Amino acid sequence: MTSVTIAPGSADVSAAPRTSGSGGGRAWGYVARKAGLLLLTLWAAITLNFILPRLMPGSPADAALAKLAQNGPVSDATKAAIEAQLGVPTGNILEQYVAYLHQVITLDFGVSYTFYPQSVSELVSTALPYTLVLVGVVTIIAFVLGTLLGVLAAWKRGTWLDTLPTLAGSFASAFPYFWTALLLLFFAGYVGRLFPTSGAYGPTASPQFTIGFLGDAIYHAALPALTILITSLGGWILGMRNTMISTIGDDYVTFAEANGLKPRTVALRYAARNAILPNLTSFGLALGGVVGGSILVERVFGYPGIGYLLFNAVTNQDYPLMQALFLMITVSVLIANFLVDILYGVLDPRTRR
Amino acid sequence: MTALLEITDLSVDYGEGADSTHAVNHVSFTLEHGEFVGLVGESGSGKSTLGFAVTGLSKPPARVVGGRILLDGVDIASLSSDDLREQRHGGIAMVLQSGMNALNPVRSIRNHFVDIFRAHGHIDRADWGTRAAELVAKVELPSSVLDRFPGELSGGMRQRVSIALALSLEPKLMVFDEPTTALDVLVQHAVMDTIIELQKRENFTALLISHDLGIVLESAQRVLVMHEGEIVEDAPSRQILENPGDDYTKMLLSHYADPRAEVVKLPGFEGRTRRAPAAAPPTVSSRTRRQDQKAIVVEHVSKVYPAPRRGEPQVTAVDDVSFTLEPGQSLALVGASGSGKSTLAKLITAVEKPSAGSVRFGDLDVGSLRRGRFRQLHRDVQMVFQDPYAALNPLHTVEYTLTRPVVNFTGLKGLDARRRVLELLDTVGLSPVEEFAAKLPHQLSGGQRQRVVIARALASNPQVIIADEPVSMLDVSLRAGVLALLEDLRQQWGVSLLYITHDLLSARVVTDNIMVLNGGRVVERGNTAEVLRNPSDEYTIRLLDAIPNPGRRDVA
Amino acid sequence: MKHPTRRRLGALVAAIMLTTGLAACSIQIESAPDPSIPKDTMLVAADNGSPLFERNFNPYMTNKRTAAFYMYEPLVVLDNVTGEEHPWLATGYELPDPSTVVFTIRDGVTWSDGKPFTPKDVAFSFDLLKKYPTFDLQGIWSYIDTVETSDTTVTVHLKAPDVPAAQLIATTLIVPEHIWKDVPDPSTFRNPDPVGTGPYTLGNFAAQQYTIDKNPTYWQADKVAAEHIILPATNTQLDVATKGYDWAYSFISDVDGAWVGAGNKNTYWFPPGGTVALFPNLTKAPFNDLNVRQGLSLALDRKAVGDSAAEGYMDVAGQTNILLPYQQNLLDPSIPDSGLVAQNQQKALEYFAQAGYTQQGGKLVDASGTQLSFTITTANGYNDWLKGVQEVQKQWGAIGIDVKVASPQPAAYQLALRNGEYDLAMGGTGGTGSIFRDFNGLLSSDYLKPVGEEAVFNFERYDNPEADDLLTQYKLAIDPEKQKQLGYQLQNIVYNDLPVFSLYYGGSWGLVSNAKFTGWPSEADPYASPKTYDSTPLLVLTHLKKVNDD
Amino acid sequence: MSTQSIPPSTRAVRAIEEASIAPAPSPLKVVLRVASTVWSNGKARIGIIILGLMILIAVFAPLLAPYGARQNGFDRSADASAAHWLGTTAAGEDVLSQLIWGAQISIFVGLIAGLLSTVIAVLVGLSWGYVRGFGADVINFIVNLFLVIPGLPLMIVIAAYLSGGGIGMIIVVVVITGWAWGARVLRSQTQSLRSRDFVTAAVFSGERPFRIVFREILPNMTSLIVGNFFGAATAAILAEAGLEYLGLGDTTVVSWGTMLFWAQNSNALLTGQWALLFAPGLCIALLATSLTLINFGVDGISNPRLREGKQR
Repeated sequence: MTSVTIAPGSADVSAAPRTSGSGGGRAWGYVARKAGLLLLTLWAAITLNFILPRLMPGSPADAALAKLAQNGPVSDATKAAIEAQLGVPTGNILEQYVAYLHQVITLDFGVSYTFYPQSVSELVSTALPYTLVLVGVVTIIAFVLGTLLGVLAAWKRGTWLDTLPTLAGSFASAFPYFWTALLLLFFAGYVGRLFPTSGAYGPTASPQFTIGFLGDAIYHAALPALTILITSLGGWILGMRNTMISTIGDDYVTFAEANGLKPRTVALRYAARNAILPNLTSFGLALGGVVGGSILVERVFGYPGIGYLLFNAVTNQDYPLMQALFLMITVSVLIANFLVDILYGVLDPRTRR
Repeated sequence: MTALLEITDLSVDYGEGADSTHAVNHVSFTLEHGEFVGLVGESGSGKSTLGFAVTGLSKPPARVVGGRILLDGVDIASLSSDDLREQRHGGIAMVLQSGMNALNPVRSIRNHFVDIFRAHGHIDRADWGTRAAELVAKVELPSSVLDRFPGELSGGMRQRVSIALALSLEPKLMVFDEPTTALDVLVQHAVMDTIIELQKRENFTALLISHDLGIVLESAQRVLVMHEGEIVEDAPSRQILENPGDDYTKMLLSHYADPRAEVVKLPGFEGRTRRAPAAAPPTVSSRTRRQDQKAIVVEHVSKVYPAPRRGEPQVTAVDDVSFTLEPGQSLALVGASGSGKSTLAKLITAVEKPSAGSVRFGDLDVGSLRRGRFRQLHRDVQMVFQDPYAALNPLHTVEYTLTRPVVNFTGLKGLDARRRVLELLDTVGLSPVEEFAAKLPHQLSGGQRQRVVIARALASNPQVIIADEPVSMLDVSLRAGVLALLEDLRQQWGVSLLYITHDLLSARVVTDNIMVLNGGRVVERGNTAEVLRNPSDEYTIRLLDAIPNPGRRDVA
Repeated sequence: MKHPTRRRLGALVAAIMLTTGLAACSIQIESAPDPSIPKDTMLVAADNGSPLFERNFNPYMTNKRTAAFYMYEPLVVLDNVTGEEHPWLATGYELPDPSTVVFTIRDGVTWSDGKPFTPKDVAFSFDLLKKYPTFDLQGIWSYIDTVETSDTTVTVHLKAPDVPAAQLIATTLIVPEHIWKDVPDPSTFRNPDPVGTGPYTLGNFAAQQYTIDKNPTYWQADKVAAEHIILPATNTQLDVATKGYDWAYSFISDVDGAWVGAGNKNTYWFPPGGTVALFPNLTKAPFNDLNVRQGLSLALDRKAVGDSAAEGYMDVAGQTNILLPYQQNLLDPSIPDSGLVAQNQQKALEYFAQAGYTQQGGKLVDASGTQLSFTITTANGYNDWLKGVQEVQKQWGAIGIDVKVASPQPAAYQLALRNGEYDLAMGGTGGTGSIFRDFNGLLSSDYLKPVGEEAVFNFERYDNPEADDLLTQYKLAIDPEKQKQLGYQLQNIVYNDLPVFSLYYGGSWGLVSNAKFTGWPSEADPYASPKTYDSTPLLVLTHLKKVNDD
Repeated sequence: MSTQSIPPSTRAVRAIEEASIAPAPSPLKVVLRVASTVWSNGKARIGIIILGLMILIAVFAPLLAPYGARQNGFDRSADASAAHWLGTTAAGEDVLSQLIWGAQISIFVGLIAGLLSTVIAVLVGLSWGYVRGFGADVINFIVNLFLVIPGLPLMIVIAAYLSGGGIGMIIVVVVITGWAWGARVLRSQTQSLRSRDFVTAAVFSGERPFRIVFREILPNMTSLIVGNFFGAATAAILAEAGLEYLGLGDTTVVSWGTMLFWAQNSNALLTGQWALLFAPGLCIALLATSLTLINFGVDGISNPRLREGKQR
């Protein structure tokens, strides 16, 4: 008997051969499923963002008054003037929710209490690009670099190429973000005067797409970027090293060696290629942490991004701004996670089944 | 003519210094060109370690500590890693035990071939596609598999692919390390046939490593028997079969028999025939037979699982099965994996609910039993699991494991419960009982664990034991003991036995009646000996054919 | 690697010792002015971006760029440190009766676009505030009935006799009618290209920094020394100390070491800008008992509280609601020791005894044996206040009172204060520059609200007909001497009746450099507050002199 | 291991002497085994030593600290001297004393928040691993939501609203944002364990579901739970420091985070008091590192491939 025997009616899914089907259709199904999940999660995050402030005591106008009152008592007229300027939400909770949803969809988050008459959307849209570029670029650099170092550490396990990055990485990733930032600021900024200490570009420049401006912007982003890199690199090294060590023990790596493949092929295309998959999921989830860390970093460096704005909003009790920023950060992370999911789908043929 | 492979005084240790163990101990043998040699041994005998050492794949903590491995006069152990890598083309190739996991899940099959071609450069880039198609054809796969990913192939197909990959190296020597162990019986058989065919056609030298003397004798011209790190016998297959020299070989051989034979003899079952149970000496302590014994009645039971994925058909695991297990009776349920036999066991034990039909135990309607009422059923219906390693919680002592059902079902407490536990251990032949009671599962051998599992099943003094492949994970030499224990329990205690297996030989020795399942349906039933000796259904015949039988093939 | 663990541990220990060793030596920051900034240009930390600047020069918005204060001027500049009035766009004002204010408008003033400044602009600006109440942050239209103009004057008729209101109205910033009348919606108008009467006009504007240039047609251009002023959006204290700033308004720790020590001819002046005080909730026992208030007051070491809060840079405040020493002339000389209350625990305990509280086992207990216990509420993030409260907690704890501290977010703090839902609360009082307003807000029963309803002033809920009577008289008093006498009486009420416990002065943190410009307000020459916002900088900017190269 | 089959016993049950009946061994052994596996890892050993030292410092702070945490009245912003090894703060407090006292809060918050989020993770993870169908989907969704929502911004927002809650509030906020990861890991482990034969066998032994979960499944996840605890504690320590640094915690207590907050507020860098900024940060980093290092050892329990040993 020579034909391939497949147990009929097998309930064992993994053993049954897959009918070829329409690979494209399945891929789109995967994307659609992930997109649906994204929308659902977005809705939940948006609603959470609506509920949170309403669970808490104190009205926004009071916050604004408190600030003024630090300089002296505030009159009734002043209070009325401020409340009128800010536009305090009205209506019952359901109406507020509907109005809120409408705001979110039209990206109209009202005016900022602190920076009146600037609208929240205006503030957010000036700040968002800086954070997106800073955090986005640095995180990707950190992920790629950390993953490569992790691959190397696992492949050369037990040597200094393993021990050094592992120990240094775990130590550096235990640094509080803001502390690393402060040290860099002080030594590289003020004592060494190597890098600018605040801002996203030179004081008199204005944003434009020229080589000169981009260079200036990169120069100003150097310290914040370095901070994020130092504190997040270790995590990627460790994560990749550990999954890589696991995959190195897998049979297909042994078999690839038995077949005499070149060590580089085995390390990269067999071990690392599989080890990167779980790390990719962690990457998506860790983004939230990096964005959080960037708040502290931006605060220290006076970097005009979302984090600094959020800090301002929180200290000024600027609720509309705070809500919009939290939403923006969450939405960005959700979308990044969605993209990571899609990338995962591209990299792992099993998800397309 | 010089030997292809010459192994002299090879030793492999695990670990370093004082903690090291000798896995392979001063082993020497040779392989000639074009020979098919089997290497047989039970788990822990060092056969796989030897295989890895021969192919230069030893990984820490395993270390080659002495000896030479000469392939065509070149010592593999002394090669640099680069030279070793290069010699893999035209040298030694290996097919791993778990062929299903030997393929990179994120690379297409074609790329697996391409990687090898690129690494050794022995095929022109222009010919890569045709060569790959040729190779998969050699293992009887269509060239369309080249564009598949491993996850899209069945286990058997994947193992064939890894054979084709090994073949693409144009090796002089192919080492097969348990190439069929993880596969289903019928698939096992087909893959082995392919290997034998290939070896004849391609004329490479083959070293087949297996725990199964049956498979080895069926295919190899010469057999090396390994035991505790040493080769205890090295002889042509026929000689091993007809005139084994070593005691160990003899013991292994004694566990093989043809289930179709008129009389089946296995160690522990000598002198017993199925017809005259009273003649056998009692092997378990007696207990009073339970008077109110009930039958298990299964009527028109079906089980349908929802489709694993949208757009695919639902899965019918059990399809309209009816039978009755009378008190004291033993019934074998046989079939290949996926035949529905394990699902049937779940239905009888209320782990799953039938989609249609009914399962009754006496007055108890098992099919509609609520979760909280399971004790009612499990007091009388107990289960022995397939994998003794998985069936015991690694953190609990034997005593804890056995005390729980004693407390739950008999109401005994404290010292009374403990006394009962020790009795149970004694019943299943684990003594000194106090010593075993204090042990953790990892301190026990496989056979001892299975005895603990059986003792646990006995704790509630059950009327029915359902044994799901109770010996398939055990070494051949340990199987007979466990089977004998089950058989004695049935005879002495009047426990009825539902014996689920794919192994027809064991079904033959412990059961009176048999049911053959295929695709969830009963295809054949009757007296065990009669059905096996005169099978009428084609599926039963295929199952019987798939059993490795040293005597079946004409050994060259 | 024989003992990798040990070696790694060794390296770790070495690293820690090295860093600890480094930590032992301190590093002095030096100021290094940017050489590209010319000598006639001033670098000022006055305006903070969010963190970027928005181009908003609408002087009536709270979030305008600070430099709008240097471009738009009021009729009268009121200096809140000395309480002095400086005639500005008005050459003066008089009250023919307590319900009428007549401003005489300065002649020869032009807008920076060359158009002349007229009384019509003043009336237009007042009207604008009426039309857009959100602009009326001072609430002047709660006093104004009507406004009339003539060629040289603006006459304001008040709804009721109220002499002190004149001052409030006079500080309104004036905008040009010819530009603002065409603005479709002034309430959201950001006035990106400001035209004012002030000493400066807008130069280069970028989101991280802008410059303002001297207005060549300014009506007192000869007094303006700095040709340009640079205002960066981020001014961290490190920046201020290291980058050669000329003027900053900021509290800096260890100002002698960090600011003066940084060189660049740095000096500082921290005059009082208000009184930081504890408001007792007078509707609640035991604070409604004067004996308890006396006991609490005498148990305080106000000097220690002020030192904790402001690192010793601010003076202890007298129990009079008057800022010393710059308002010394307004202080009732009969009040002993300028109103300073020294700590006297013995006497404090005597007062407590009269209120029925005695010390038992180190605890101050009432007749039933219950310890006197209350909570001080302060706002989260107001760190100087918090430091001060902690010191108060320690001092009152020393005589056996159980003091707890609550620090809700500013919004919740403000709500608690206004609703009277607290035991004792930190807060600021006085410092407006107007004696009347300082006391009116603190004592007037006009503002009295029951607990649970929001009060805008008089948070401690003080209710005293005598004080009300004095305040009413004040509104009618045009004669400064009469006002002064009324002030004396109000001070005595605060001193004797303790509606509030003054602690220490809230500082006006002026940091200046004499490297390029001199003539900054200082202890020796306290002509104006050193703050960089509001209209007082006009006083400073027209007072500075360039340092000569030779 | 014997290769001979063990012949079924024909012995009668022997009389069992009462004396030989000893109680079954305690589950303490399991814990000890875990501990010794962790200790055998060199990196973990360093971590345990650092953590142990820090806990000792925290416990014996009253004996070790030269002054009280809030004791002031010394020179302000003084440099290091014999009396004040690390100088003084802008408020005239002894930095070394604050550092020693501050260990209490940081370690307390880290361990308590780590413990609480682990407890929640275990409860959710276990029940989630047991629930099927719609319920599981709902939990899955909630857990995923908490996983992807960026933690620190959420913490900041919650802390901004829930002001003045002090240490308790910080712990609550850290726990709210920190339990999801553990729940997910423990859920998949629960699912894998509950399909094991020994769990089914426990059902056949007549065990109640509660006992199955807590005696059969839970003990087998010890290493994962311990690992999750150390991971959560690390995150909690860093989060606490971050929140306090931003001034969103209780700034009246002395912890490493509030030290940094006050240092930043009084511009310790500017006054040259950078020991004040450096030392608390280093302590936070060391504490967090120690937990991370311990987890190297804990990883080795659940994944033997990660155990120490030269490979390749």
